[in-house]
Amino acid sequence: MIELINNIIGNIHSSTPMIRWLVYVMVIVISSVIVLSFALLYEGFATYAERKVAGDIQARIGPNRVGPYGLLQFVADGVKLLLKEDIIPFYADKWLFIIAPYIVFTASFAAFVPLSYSDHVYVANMNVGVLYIIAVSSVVSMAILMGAWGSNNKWSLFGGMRAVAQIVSYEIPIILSLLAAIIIPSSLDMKDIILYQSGGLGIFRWIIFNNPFTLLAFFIYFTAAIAEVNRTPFDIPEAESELVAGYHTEYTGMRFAFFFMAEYGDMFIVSAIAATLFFGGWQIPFINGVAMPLWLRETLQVVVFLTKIFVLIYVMMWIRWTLPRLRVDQLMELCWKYLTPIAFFDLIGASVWVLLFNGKGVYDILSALFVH
Amino acid sequence: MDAKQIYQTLSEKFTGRIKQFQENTHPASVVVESDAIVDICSFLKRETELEFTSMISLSGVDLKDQGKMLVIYHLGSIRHKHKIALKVELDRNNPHVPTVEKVWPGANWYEREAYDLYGIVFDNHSDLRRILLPDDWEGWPMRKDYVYPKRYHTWDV
Amino acid sequence: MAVVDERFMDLNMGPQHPSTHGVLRLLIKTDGEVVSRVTPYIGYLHRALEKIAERLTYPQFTPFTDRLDYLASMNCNLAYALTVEKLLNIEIPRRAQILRVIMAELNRISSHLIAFGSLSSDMGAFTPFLFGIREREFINDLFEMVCGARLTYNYIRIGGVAQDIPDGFIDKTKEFLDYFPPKIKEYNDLLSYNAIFIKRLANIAVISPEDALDYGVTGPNLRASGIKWDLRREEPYLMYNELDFDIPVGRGEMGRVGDAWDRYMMRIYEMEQSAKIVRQCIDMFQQGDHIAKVPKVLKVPAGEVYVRAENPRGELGFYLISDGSTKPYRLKIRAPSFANLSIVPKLSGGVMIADLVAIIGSLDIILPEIDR
Amino acid sequence: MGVLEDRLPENILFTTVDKFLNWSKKSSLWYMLFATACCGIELMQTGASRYDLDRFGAVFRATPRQSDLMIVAGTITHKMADRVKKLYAQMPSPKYVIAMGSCANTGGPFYKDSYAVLKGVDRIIPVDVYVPGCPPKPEALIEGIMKLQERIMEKKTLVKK
Repeated sequence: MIELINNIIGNIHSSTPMIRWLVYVMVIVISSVIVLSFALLYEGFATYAERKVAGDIQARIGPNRVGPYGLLQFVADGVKLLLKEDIIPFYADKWLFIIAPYIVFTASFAAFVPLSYSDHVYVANMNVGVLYIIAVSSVVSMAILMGAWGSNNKWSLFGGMRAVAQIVSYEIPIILSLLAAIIIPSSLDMKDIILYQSGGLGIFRWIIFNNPFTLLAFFIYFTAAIAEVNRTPFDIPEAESELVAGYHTEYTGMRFAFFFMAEYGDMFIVSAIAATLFFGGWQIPFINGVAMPLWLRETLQVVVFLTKIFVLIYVMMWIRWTLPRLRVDQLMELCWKYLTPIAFFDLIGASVWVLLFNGKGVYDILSALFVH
Repeated sequence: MDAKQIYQTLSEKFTGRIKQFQENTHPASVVVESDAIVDICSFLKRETELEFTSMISLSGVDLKDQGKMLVIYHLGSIRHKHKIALKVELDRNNPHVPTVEKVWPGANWYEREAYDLYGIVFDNHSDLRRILLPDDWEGWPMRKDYVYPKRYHTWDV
Repeated sequence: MAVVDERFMDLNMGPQHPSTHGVLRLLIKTDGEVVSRVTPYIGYLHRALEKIAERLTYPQFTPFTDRLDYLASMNCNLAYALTVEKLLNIEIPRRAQILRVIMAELNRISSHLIAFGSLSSDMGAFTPFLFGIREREFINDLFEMVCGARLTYNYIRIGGVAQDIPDGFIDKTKEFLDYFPPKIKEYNDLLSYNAIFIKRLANIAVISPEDALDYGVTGPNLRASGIKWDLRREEPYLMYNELDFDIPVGRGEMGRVGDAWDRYMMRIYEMEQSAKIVRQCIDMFQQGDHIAKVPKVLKVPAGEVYVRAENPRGELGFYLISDGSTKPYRLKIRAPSFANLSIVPKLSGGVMIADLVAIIGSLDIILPEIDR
Repeated sequence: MGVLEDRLPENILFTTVDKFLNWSKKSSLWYMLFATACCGIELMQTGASRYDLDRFGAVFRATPRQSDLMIVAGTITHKMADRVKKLYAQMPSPKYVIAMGSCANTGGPFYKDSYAVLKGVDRIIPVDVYVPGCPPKPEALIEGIMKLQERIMEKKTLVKK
């Protein structure tokens, strides 16, 4: 679909600037609508899935009365939140309070753009894709602080301060561990990274199996990523038993929904990065897709990519409903005393590996050994 | 040590300040002068033979017919496993007794409670405020002649 | 006007806060995350039980003791019945005694389950809470069999118990005793020995034995500080002197003796012991009356007694002054949580806000008993 | 939605839309974690494994700002009453109140002899559904919630009243 639009743009290069401009706008609007509706649909189902997974772990059933199997639960929740009264507390800093949820949501939504869902399905293929996502999702912390400050509520402020401290700190191990993975394909372009991981039965050339350091990098990344999206055991910014609801304590209705959706959006993004950088993105395991018709291959690739993401999201939910939460100083200790030094070491290790073996992974080396 | 011996030890040490020994209560109680309560309590806590390490409970009692207020200290010892009750009789119109908060810090809240419900004033108490009822509540509800209020803030009681 | 200390921020926690276990209000002076002073404000559930006691007859007050500590209604019933019986000087039939012990110990288990669960949810792990409730429902079923109520039983009456047990109760109890001990292992695996949980609780809010005695702390909290003091053993009532059970004391397994983890673990150990007691009681069962002959209009001889019993939360004492009429002249309730909470200001200087939640949770206070 | 509320004529389209809106409101009753006394334990047990309020789409929220339903579970004393009013005011409309248990309904066993208990939470905030019992069984609370759902379905949002 995106390909199609790209083709149109290619064909109209000769036409007048006016039409070209119009088409560009149209393309942006259409792709935004597609991605937005995908994101909203995903977020809806993610909340449903979270409740079902929680129910499963906690010997409950979870939603099952609203629609078949409770599947319409998120529709009801969404519409209800839309209908709620919009309260802006009297002492709130009105402007900050109002725009914060939108910024949070925009930041998490913007990170959907450079993802590569299959060989041909993507919104924009940027040569700085990974960097872009990291940059954009950093805005979240600023917006959270805006909302927390704007609420003029002490609990919110605590939540906001904690969130910023946490997100800013954990960005370091995230970036370091991503670097350890990125130096293998030597590209920031999502598509390049995925293409690098083709072959090897669709599994063994995944970057996670490239060398021991990338394997370690994945675990560092995943731990830090859970902290980045504020989920248990790192959910101290909205720790329910301590801070009531943290930075969104004062938010009602749709504004709260934006924060809520942003959390699930962020989960998708961090999982998508992990899937892309460590698990071969949309590479289909064990099946050689070259012989397939294009539509089948593309569909399969999208399904495989989303499956990888959802497995990671499921693991996050599983962790959330199992572990207690850390204290704020222990959280910082984990980041600065353990994750960051290990990530540095890991990055150096990965670099040395690349130098020593000329960028080849374990699979390449072993297969080269057996062939000769 | 049983209650009788405790009473004897006390009456030897604090001659004239121990008023009465009541054996028929459970645990047996010793009625003492209100001024002497702090000395007696710290003696009871300090003395190795007695070692009343903790104050189990402190209760106020309103003896309206006799025009008196009682404060009853239930004391217990973990090591010697004995109990005793100390009683202090106060004037109902102006109940005053020194605090034993310095002896057992746990007494702090019990005394506040007795103040809250009976209006018994504990002299030298560090923080004598109402504890259970709202600060703007009127009267001492556990007194026998307490009349229930009709309205509180904007609603009927 | 009060002078505002600008170094500290006043933070109001409660009376409606997820982790204050009811309607406790804490006024916290904080310097960032660090708490400098805590002032508890209680009385939001002051229902004037002591005044009510003076206006009702002795049997009429029994249901109110249910509402004293609703998590351990049986134990409260028991302590009240023991107090009145002490003045009445009546002999309780053996069968009633056994029944009382069974109910008291089952209720101890169900109360500790809530303590376990609520502490875990305070620590951010919600799942163990639901596991605790799952087992609690089993005990609720048992109680529902004997008295028809799930929470406020009014089963243990002056002179014995309200009615004899129905058919099948013994079998169901045995079933529970087989079902329950493996669950304790599950709790330990899931929560007690979880690294994060230990990190959150070990060495937090250590109560020294001296402090514990000074503040009149009793029950599991006192035993966690290393003092072996259990009224079931020290001042045996009913038939506890015939039963074989251990009294767990804090050993400082994960940190110092008397820390929050020790206090938590006392409850786990005590649940095991209670199950053991119930099993012995079932073996001792014998036929007989379930209630002694008590006159319809109960006139209690004049006198003064203070009777105490070991409740799940510590020493529950009733100080009863009778003037020989049908109504108590004065009934003072010595509630364990009242003393246990009064130590909080002492414990919480210099801890973090998250620790404060751990302190409240590990002390296992319950508000109706504090406020009465 | 303030612009459209109570403005539209009653016809097949708008009543259907109304029905849909009501359905969404009733299917997502997030209740506030507000428990004062004994009933609070039953409320928790209702939300827990065996009864599982989440089946009806009802989950608890810690903050009043995000709750639709306040289940007043337990005794409200005079000291607490002002806080209840405040919490109710903090909830965004449409908001509903269930008075759970005798104490919240009328003061329950404390009606006659207690000086400190508020005799019915309806003296300070409007109540939609009363659930009797001391404490009510979880089944009773669930029925109360279903009664509330029925009442929500009868309400009109967009259509002129």
